Parts: sequence; structure tokens; C-alpha cells
Amino acid sequence: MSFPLLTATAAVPALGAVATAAVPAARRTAAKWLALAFSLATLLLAAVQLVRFDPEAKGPFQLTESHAWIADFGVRYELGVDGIAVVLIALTALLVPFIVLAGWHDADPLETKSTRWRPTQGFFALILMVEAMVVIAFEATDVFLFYIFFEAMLIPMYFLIGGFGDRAGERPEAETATQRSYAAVKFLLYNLVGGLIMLAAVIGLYAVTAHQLGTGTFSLTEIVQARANGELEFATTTERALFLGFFFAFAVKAPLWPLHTWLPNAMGEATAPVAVLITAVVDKVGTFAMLRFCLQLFPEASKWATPVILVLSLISILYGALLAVGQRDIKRLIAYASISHFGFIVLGIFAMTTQGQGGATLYMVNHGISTAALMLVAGFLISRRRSRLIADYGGVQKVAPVLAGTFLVGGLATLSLPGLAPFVSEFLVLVGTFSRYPAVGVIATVGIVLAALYVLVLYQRTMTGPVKEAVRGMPDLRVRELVVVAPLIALLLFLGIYPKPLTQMIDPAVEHTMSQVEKGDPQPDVRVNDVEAAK
Amino acid sequence: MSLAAAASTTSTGEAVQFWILAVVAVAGALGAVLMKKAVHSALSLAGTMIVLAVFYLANGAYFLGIVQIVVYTGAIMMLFLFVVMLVGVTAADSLKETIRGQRWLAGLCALGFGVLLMAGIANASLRDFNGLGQANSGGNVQGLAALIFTKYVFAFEITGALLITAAVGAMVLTHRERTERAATQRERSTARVRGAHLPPLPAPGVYARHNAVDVPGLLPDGTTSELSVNATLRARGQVRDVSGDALADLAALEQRSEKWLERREDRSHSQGGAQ
Amino acid sequence: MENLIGLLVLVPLLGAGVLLCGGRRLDSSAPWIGTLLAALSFVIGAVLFAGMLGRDGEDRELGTTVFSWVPVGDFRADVGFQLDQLSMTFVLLITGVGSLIHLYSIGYMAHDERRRRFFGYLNLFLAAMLLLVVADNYLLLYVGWEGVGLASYLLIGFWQHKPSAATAAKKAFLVNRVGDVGLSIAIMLMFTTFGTFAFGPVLEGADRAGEGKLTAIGLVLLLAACGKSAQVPLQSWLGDAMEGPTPVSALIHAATMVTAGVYLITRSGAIFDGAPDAQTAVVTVGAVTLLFGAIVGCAKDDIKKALAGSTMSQIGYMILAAGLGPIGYAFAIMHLVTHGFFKAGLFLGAGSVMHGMNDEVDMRRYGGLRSYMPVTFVTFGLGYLAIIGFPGLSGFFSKDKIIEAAFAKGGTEGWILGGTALLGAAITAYYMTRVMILTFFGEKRWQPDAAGEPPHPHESPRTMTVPMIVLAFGSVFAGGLFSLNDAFLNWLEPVTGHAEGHSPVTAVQVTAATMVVLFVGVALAWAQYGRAPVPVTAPRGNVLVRAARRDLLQDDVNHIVLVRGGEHLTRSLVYLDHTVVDGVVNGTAASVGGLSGRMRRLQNGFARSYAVSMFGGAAVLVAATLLMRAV
Amino acid sequence: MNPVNYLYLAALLFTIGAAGVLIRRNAIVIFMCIELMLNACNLAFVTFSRMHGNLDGQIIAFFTMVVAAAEVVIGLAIIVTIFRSRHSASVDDAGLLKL
Repeated sequence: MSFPLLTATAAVPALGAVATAAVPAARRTAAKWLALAFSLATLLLAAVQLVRFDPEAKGPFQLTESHAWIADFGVRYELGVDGIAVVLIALTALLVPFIVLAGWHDADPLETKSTRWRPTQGFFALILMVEAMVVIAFEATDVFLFYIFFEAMLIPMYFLIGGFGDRAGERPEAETATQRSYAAVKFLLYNLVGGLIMLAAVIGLYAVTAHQLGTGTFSLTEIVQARANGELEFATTTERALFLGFFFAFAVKAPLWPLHTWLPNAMGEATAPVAVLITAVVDKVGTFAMLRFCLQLFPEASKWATPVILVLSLISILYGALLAVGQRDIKRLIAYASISHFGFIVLGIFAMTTQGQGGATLYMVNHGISTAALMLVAGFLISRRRSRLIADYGGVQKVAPVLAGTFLVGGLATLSLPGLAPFVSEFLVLVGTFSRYPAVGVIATVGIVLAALYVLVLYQRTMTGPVKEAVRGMPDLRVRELVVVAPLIALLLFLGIYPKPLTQMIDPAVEHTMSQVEKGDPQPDVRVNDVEAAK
Repeated sequence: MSLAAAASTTSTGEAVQFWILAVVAVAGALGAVLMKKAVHSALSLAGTMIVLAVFYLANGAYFLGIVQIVVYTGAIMMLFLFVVMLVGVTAADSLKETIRGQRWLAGLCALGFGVLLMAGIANASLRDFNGLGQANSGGNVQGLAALIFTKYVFAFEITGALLITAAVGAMVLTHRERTERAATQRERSTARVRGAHLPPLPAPGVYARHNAVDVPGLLPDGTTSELSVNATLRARGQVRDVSGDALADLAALEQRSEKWLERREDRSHSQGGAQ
Repeated sequence: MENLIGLLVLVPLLGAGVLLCGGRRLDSSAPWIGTLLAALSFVIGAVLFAGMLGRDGEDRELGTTVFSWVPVGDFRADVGFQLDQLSMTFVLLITGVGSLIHLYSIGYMAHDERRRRFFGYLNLFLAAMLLLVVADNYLLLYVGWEGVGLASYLLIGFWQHKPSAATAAKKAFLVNRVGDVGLSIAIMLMFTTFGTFAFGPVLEGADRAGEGKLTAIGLVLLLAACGKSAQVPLQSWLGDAMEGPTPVSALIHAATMVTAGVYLITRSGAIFDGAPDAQTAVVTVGAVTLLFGAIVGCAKDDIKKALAGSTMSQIGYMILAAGLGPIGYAFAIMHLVTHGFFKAGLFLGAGSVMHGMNDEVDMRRYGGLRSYMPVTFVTFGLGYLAIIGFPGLSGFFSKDKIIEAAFAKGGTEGWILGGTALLGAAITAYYMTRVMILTFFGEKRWQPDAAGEPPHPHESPRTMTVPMIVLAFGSVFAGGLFSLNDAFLNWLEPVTGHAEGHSPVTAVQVTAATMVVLFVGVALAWAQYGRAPVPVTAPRGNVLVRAARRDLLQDDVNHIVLVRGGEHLTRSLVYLDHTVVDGVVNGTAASVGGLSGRMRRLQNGFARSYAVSMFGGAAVLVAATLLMRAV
Repeated sequence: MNPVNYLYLAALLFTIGAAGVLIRRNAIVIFMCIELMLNACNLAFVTFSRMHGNLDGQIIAFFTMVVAAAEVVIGLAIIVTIFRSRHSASVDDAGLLKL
């Protein structure tokens, strides 16, 4: 068999984690460079995946690997990527190096001289660990395998959130510490509950397959196959129950209203890079899994649940945006903005149109990049003033124009200004939704205005106006920070103007999903395309 | 009485013996459970054990019967008696239950358990007995010996090891290390007379709240006297000086009363005086 | 030839990139770079124009698809350009006026240390605006549409250290965003109706779509137009937008960006023709704004705000005309162009005055400036004559045509619209005369500025006066040129089509009426401000005046309804999120904790009670065994 | 009489012993009760061995005795140690592990 590319993509960061953790306490910087090197290696492998992946090829999955693992329960080590997965893996591998660079000093021990004390190594090792797990979760085509890593992710995330807060000086250290642990525990509990319900559903799935196919299986491909040629037939109630089990876990991870409250705490308390890791990388697994598992395993139930889910995502969009307007804390504001954006993503997925799902997938990528840009710049800002409160800033634009500029671009991307990447995806989602559910589409459009509101309010309060005393003499972006931000912004611009490479990757996968759900796009009442073709 | 007889009934003699001794055994058992004094329990238990020995014999387990008498009644029960003596023969513990509902629950469980057990025995098909005729033909002891050294040899060895371990363990548990040489009577007397304190050492401070030997007594000037506390406690640094918290309590009390008084005066003044 | 179109957009975009990303070393040369690139794009525009004139009538339209932008399923958005007469007109206006204003800004912004950004933003604006007018589909137009919004946001808030400026910028962007919602919904509707949103297919297929659909599309398009062109009810941002530097007000908030709405409606003519109700809505909005702006313009003492009000009302004219359908399109665009000239001229003049009066904006503190800044006076005066529609000047031709067209709408509707237009003309005459007199005539009412520095007015440098002169020429002759045997109509006809309405009143009558109302307006203003001395501090005035000073209370309504309401909503939501949504979860956690606390009691530490439970368990096991054997 | 009665007796004694363990506080007495239970089991074993006509039951009883002896030794030693340190042989006082 050929070189196991997918395994390698996941294994490299895992190795990196081990290696980084093994670096002796004194050699802190070495650990950082090591982590960076490994994340770049992963990026390279991801790029190779992108190249080797052939959008035109037949069959749902490519670069597949399959080995028996726990034969007794039909659990297989089965990897494979479709257009959606390969793009998201690329996103993950792309973001992690920036996260590492941005968090370069976030985990430096304060004054301790102890030789056993090595938080830095731990920090970067954990980040790489998360990356490895996320990647394999994107690659897994075996439900059980996916589940394991979907859950295992929580462990390093828990420590990242609980162990490393940003040293914001506006509150006493003890208080921040308690806040942090509260946030970490909340994050863990929410996701664990979701995960456990999903576990039940996973077992249920196995039971059904075992009962109907004779030998139980977790393999997505096999199940879909069996469904296709009628060997496997879910009873309506069973399918719905299983669907809900899966969806609940993903909705918590996504996060969808009203299961969202863990996100602001987690993103608020964690350091900016970790916050990016949460919202831009880990949460994507949730929405991705909705596409890959919910829709493909339980198409009927998905259609059945669509109305409710649409309403929920609508609420998420407006609710998240409104709460973002009301926030006093920069990072919490961005968190609520993310909730609103995840609302858009879910909306697109369950609009059940090519544009909607394509847009949603594109949205995952763009949201990852834009949020990363905004959040990291916000992190740099916070690291300078040691405060997360919007009220503590003002007139930054005067003293640190570059920082302000990048912040503005990030913000504009967040409000999905045309010309920047998120616009394309957001508009696709809206069009996709509108073409099937006009009313929903129109209501969702209100989110655009709210987005403008919270972004501009944030920018105005922090960056413009007379220069605050505390802000005076604030240094502008350093080289390392520019290296982090500039590529992200460049990427935002590029994907805004030329998203075609991504859409090409995504389209066939979306078509395939749509075919699973057996829904076609609604047709326009006046067919003008032929006129267009004639010209 | 022919033990060899394979039958579902026993000889009348055995029956009589059973009915009499069974009553004794149960009585002994009840006594062991209900007697106030440990000594009495031990004795009544010994009685039960002897009865059981007899039953063993009656059941054709001659070896066990003897062992029962020698080991149990002879060794173990005596060991119990020794320990009882150690703890204090006269010590009678009240049978008054301290844990709420314990007795009722215990009784209930016991009753239920016993009933169930007996029911189990009753509806198990245990009618016919094919006695130990040929098993004991070569003599009971020989038979046992044969089994022990062939079939159960490993178990035997292990129990042997167990016994040794138990012996060692008992020693370890009960052994007490002597830290310093025991002082002779002469040395004691000289220490008493020539030592720093001719009068007896000051007594520890004794409070109404708790009779605390670790609380140093207060000297007339209000300072505490280390000497009043046991040397061991001093060495462990377990001297608890309560003079401090006594004062604190007093202060708290004063404040409380102050508050209570102010509550009846006008607010503004009370706020002023609170701090 | 086609590639030039792309270049047209690219050149200023390049400028923006270079100026914004290029470091401080560009600071000194930035103004010239920016201006040069603007001029270059104008040259390209001119070349294209020449090429277009070279071809005749029908095949003047150029089209090119650069690359496929967002292909997802049936959803095919291309980056494609289309240059027809309509776009051409705009290209020339934008690049022409744009270059002039770049030139002007060199002098005006000479003392600002952030010049580089300023010119970068200006170039960005040019690029976006050009993209807007040469796009060949609505989505790409949308990009330009938001792009100009962004540029305007950046430029209004250019002096960010002033909180008022930052707020105004935010307000402008938000109000525009509301309009953008309209545009995006329109695009979605088009996609669901026609399966595409390229101009060609949509406009051709329009007649085949039901009237209901078309009305819907038309209304949302109108919403978009209202946002961008500051029409009632989304006009509130324009007044505050005057916080920006004056050249910006001249370029973006007078000549070009605010007219994008007119372009949108004219461009979508086919859709509106199929939806009379939508058209009615358009003319209504136009008529209302026309009066609204004019009234506000009368009351303002801030010269720029007064001009802003006038801009609103002039665009009201254009929207009205555009709402009239094929009769009006050409006139709307014509007035748009002439207005571009004279209103830009007026603003530059105002800027020049402020420049001389150390940035005083209150007209009541001007007076008698004509002798101090003659060039400004003359150019401003010509612009003034043009806007009030003095016979022979640009405004006269374009506005009269619109009024005629309004009457030509026919029926009571026609009379109402025509009457409104006339009334508007009268008020225009009144407030513009007021501005003129307050600024250049009467006795000096100058006040020392905040620093106690008494103003010593002086004529502005050459870089500023030249553009004013050029624009003055435009505002004098453009109208006449255009109307020479209907040159402009014929030029636009292939795009907008043409229709002759049968007017109940003859052109002569209309002109006469216009003259009368014009005279009345001027006379009134002179009577009020020319004869009597003008108080430096504004008198309290009657209810209407006070309301007009506050933009007819529109802002207050917004503030109470939207801002306050919004604040309360968000506050309560934040509270709700914390208490209810979070509370449920935390409550569950707490209850579980309490339960376990109660369970802990069982572990009382007495070996014997554990023994009881063990024994009970044993009993249960026995029972279970027996039961199993029983069954 | 049917030898089954021995089993009933064994059951009875066992139950009494168990009840004793639960009721009494004095560690020594509890221990005795445990011994009682063990003996009850032995009786049952012996009876079974008679019932089946082989000696295995007796062997097991024998081992039980040995183990019981060992257990008693250790147990009593523990009791003595506890008594030494806390001057009480009541099991209720040994609650150090309770929070």
C-alpha cells in the first residue's frame, strides 16, 4: 500500500507534542521552535493532501486507509477525506503555526526558577496534541474512531483553558484563576454531556447495524452503502433518536443556542491563541460532523429536524450578535460574534441547498481565518494594556496605527465586507437559505447589520477618540506579531477575490452530501440561464 | 450407631443428642451475642464450640472434632480470653444502640437472611445421605491426610505460609520499641530530689469547655508555663495556647454586645461607632 | 479595449494599496502619487470614451468577463465588466471630479500629517466607485457598493481623534448597511427568480417574471438606494457625514457616491418598468426627500450642513425623475452630472472659505467675504446660480426637464409631483440665496476662534482654486452642452430607452413657473437676510425652524426608537443570558451537588452500618438466587 | 431425624453470628461472632461431606479452621494495638477515615 498520508498528517503533530513535552525545563525557547517546526511540517503534509486530492475523482472519500482495529466490535481504523475534510484539515494545519507564533510568550513562566516547572513545554505540546486530534477527527470515516478523538480533544483543551490565562491585570490574579477554572470546567462538562449522549447514539448505531447486517459496523462508507442498496433500513423513530444523539453533541461543540454559554467563558478566560484554537479549529469539528455524519447517516431525520434547527440557528445569529453588542469585554465580544457566525454555518448546512452547504463549508474556513486575525490582534492589544475591558482603551489608532489597521481589517472581515473572504461564504449561505426558505433568509440578513454594529462599536471605543492616558506610549505591532497577522490578512483578501480553488474542492463533496439527503436545489421560476448561454 | 449406613434418617440416639445439644448451641450463640461482658460472651461461645465438636464427631469427622476442641476451644477461645483480660475483664459495654435504626435494620436483615437461607435449604433436594462408609473405611485421619498431601497439597502449603505470616504479623503489630533505657529506681529518686523542680510541676490549664492536657496553665502574670504541658506534647509541638483565642472571644463578645446596644440608638451614630 | 476597463478599476486600487501599505517614506510624495493615479484613471476613461464615440449607437456597449468568481452549483458569480453609455457617463464624472478633488486636497490637506492615508482612502474610493459603475452583475456591483461605503466610513472618520467624527462615520456605515440589506435581498430574489443576477439576463428576463416578484425586487432596490443616496427614511447620516474633510464631502457626499442610488434605479429600469407600484414608491420617496432636504437646508447655519441638505433635495429630484420611468431616466442622469459639477464646486468653495476663516463653519460668523476671496466668490456664485436654475446655466436645463417630466407623469399624481418639484425649486432658491448672502455679502461678523485668533481671510492656494474654476466652468456650460439638440438623451437612449410623456403643461409654462418661484425664493431670502442685519447667534425661531435645525426631529426619533431601544434590548439579553440560559445549567449543577451532599450522609463512618448494608446486600443476593432457581 | 437439621442449625447459628456482628460495638465480641459464623459454616461443610460421602467437605472445614486461627491472631493483635492507642475497643470510635 502507498504512503499513509492521512495517518502521517495526524501523527506528525502528535510526535511533535511528545517531543516538545520532553524538552528540559531550561531549554524553553528550543521547545517553542520545535513546536513551530512540527506545526509547519504538518502544514506541509496538509498541503500535500491538497495537491494529491483530486476533486473530479469518483467516490466519496480519497487517500483512504483502512485497518482492522477492534475486530470484535467491527471498529476499524478507517481514514479518508472528501473535499470538505481536506479543506478543513488545511485550515487547521494553517492556523496552528500562527497560533504557536502568537502564543510565543503566553506561557513563559513568571518568576519561578524551579527546574521542574515547565509550563511552556506543556502549552505548546498541548496545542500540538489538539491539532493532531482535530486532524484525525476530520479524517476518520469510522464513527467510533471519530467519537474517540472528538472526545479526547477535550482533555488537552481543558488544560489549555484552565492552565494558561492571559495575564490581564484588571482583576486580581486569584480571581482570574477561579474564573479560569470555572470556564475550563464549564467547557469540559458541556462537551462531555454532549459527548456522552453521542456515545449512546454511537452504540445504538452499532446495535442497529449489528441487528440488520448481521455483523455490526461503525464504518460510515459501509453504512451509507448498506442504506443505498436497502440492506439497512432505519425505523423512523430509531433514526430520529440516533440523529438527535449525534446532533446534540455537535450542537454543543458548534455551539448552537442555547448550548452556547460555555464559549464566551472559555474564550474570555483562555489566552487569545487558545481562544482561536477553540473557535477556529476545535468548534469546526462540530459543524463539520453535522455535514459528514448527521446528514449522511440520517438523511430522513435531518430533513425531519430541519425546521427546528433553522429556528435555533436563526436565534443564534441574532442573539449572538445582540449580545456581542452588549459586551464590555473584548474577547467575550468576539466570542458572541463567533456564536452568531456559527449560527450562519448551521443555517447553511441545514438549508439543504448546494449554495447553503458549500457556503457553510467555505464559511468554516473563512470564519477560522477572520476570527484568528481579529482575535490574535485583540490578544496583542490586550497583552500591551493588560486589560480585556473595552472601556480601558481609546485612541489606540493614534499611537499604534498598524495595530489599529490590522484590527480594523479583522473587524471588517468579521462583518463580512465584500472583497474579504467571509463575504462570499456568508452571501452563499444567505442565498442558499433564501432560495429554499425566503423568510428565514430575510431574517438572517438582519444579522449583517448587527455585525456591522458590534464591530464598529468595538473599533470606535477602542481605537478612535482622544488617546487615553493608559494607552499612551503603547508600542505598535512587533515583527513577530506582524508575521502572524499579515499572512492571515493577505489570505482574507485573496480568498475574498478568488475563492474558486476552495469551491472547486468543496463542490463535489457537497453534491455528494446533497445526493445522500436526496434534495435538489429549488429551480428559478424564470429560466434565464439559457438566455445567458445563448449569449 | 452405624455411621456407615447410607440413609435419609439417623439413629434415634443421634436424634436425641442433636435436639438436646442444638438447643445448647443456640443458647450459647445467643449468649455470645447478648452477654454484656466480653468474658461471658467468650465463655458461652466456647460452650457452643464444644457442642459443635460433638456434632463433628457425630458426623463422622473425628479428626475435625478433636481439632475443634483442641484448636478452637483450647487455643483460640483462650486467646480471646487473654485479650479480654488485657482490655479489662470488668469492662461491661452497654448494649444501648448509638447508631439510629442500626438495631432494627440488623434484626430485619438477620431475620430475612435466616429465613431465606432456611428456605433455600428446605427447597433444595437434600433427602438421602450416602454416609461416609467407605470414605472413612481406611480411617478418617488417614483419609484426610491422603487428600491433604495429594489433592490439596498446594492449598496446604499456602495455609502454612499464611500461618507463619500471621505469626510474624502478630508480633510486628504488638511489638513496642523502647526508645530509651528504662531508668532505675535510684536514678528516678535522684532526679526527683536533685532535679530542677522540687515541687510538682504546674498543672495544665483546665477549661470548662474541654479538659485539655495540651493547654498550658497560665502563670500569675498571665503568661503561659510550658512546663505544665506533658514533655511528649512539647516535643511534638502540640502545645495549644488558648490565651490568644480566649482574648479574641472576649473581643468578639464585646463587639456583639456593642452592636446590640447600638441597634437601639439612631442609625448614623451606630454607623459611626460600628468601626 | 475591454482590458482597459479592468485597468480603470485597478489603477486607483493599486494607488490605495501602495499608499496604505507603503511606509512613512511615502508621506511627502503621497499627495502627488494619489492625484497622478486618479488623473491616470481619468485618462483611461477618456480613452475609452473616445473609443466609444468611435463606434455608433447600438454596439457601443463593451463587456468582458475577467474570471469566474464564485461558482457554486447554479450560483455563478463572475468578475465581469460592462461599459455602456450609462457607465461611461459615470466613469467620466467620477474620474474627472475625482481628479480635481485630489488636486484640491493637495492644498487643503497640506498641513495634515496623515495625508498618506487620506489619499490612500480617496484612491480606494475611486476604485470602489468605478467598480460599482462598470460591474456587469449585481453581486459585483454590491462589492463596489460596500466598497464606497467603507471608503466613506474611513474618510468621514478621518479625524478620528474627534469623537463626533468617529460617531458620524459609524452612523453613516450602519445606515448604509441597512440599505445594503435591501440590495443583498434583491440579489437573492433575482437568483431565485432568474437563476442569475447578471444585468443582461435579469433585465431581459424581467418582463417574464411576475409583477409581484418585480415589485418586491424594486422595493428592496429602493431601500438600497435610500441608504446610499440619503433619501428619506435613511437620510439621517448625510448631515453628520459633514464631519469629514471638505474635499470628501464634495467628492463622496455630493458628486459621486450619494448618486449611486440613482445609478442603481436607472440601471434596473427594466425591473421598475414592470412594477408600477415600486415606481410610485420611488417617486414618493424622491418627492418627500426633495422637500425634506430643502427645508433642512434652510435652517442650518453650518455652511456644509446647509449644502448637505441641498444635496439631499437635489438627489430627491433625481430619484423622482428616475421613478418616472423612461421619461425621466435620462434627465435624472443629466441632473446628476450637472449637480456633480456645481455641488462639488459649491463644497470646494465652502472648503476654501473655511480654509480662510480658520475652519469656522458657522455662516453667521462670515459675511462680506467677496472682496477677500474673489476667486472663491465668483466660482461659488456661479455654482449658486447653476443650482437655483438660473436660465442658461446647467441647473436650469436639467431641473426644468425634471419638473416637466414630473408634470408629464399625468393625472393628479403628475400635478402633485410637479407641484412639489416647483415648490422645491422655490425653497432651493431661498436657502441658496441665504447661504450666498450670509457668506459673501453684508457686514463682517467674524469671531475669533477658540485660540482667540481673529480670522484674516485670504484666497486659497492655486491647487485649490484651479479645481474650483474648472468645476465652475462645468456648472455653467455643461447643461447647455448636454441639451444641444438633446445630445445627452440620444447618448443615453440605447441604455435607458426614451418615452415622450404628454405633458398637461407646455415646456414654456413650466419654465415661466420656475422663473416665478425662483424669483420669489430669492426675494424672500434677500428680504430676510439682505436688508436686515444678521444676528451672530441664531434666534430661537419658530417651531418649524427649530425642528428643521434638528433635521426635522428625524434623528431624535432614531435615537429614541433604535438606539435607546437597542441598548435596552441588548442589556436585557445580556442579563437573560447570564441568569436564565446560564442559570438553568448552573442550577442543574447545584442541585446535583446538593443531592450528592445528601447522599454523603449515608457514609457515616460507622463500620457496623456499612456491615448492615453489606449483610442486606447478601440477603438480597440469596433471595435473587432462590428466585432464579424458582423460575 | 434427617441430618438436614444440621444444616438448619448451621444456618441459624450463622444468622445469629451475623446479627451479633451488626449489633455489638465491642470489637472483641464482634470477633467472636465472626468465629461463630465460621463455625456454622464448618458444621455445614461437615454435614455436606457426610451427605456426599467424601471427605472434601471436611478438608475445607479444616482449612477454614486454619485460616480462622491465623485471622484471629492478626485480628486480636490489631484490636490490642488499637486499644493501646485509643483506650477503647469500640468499633464506632474507629472513625478516622470519616471526613
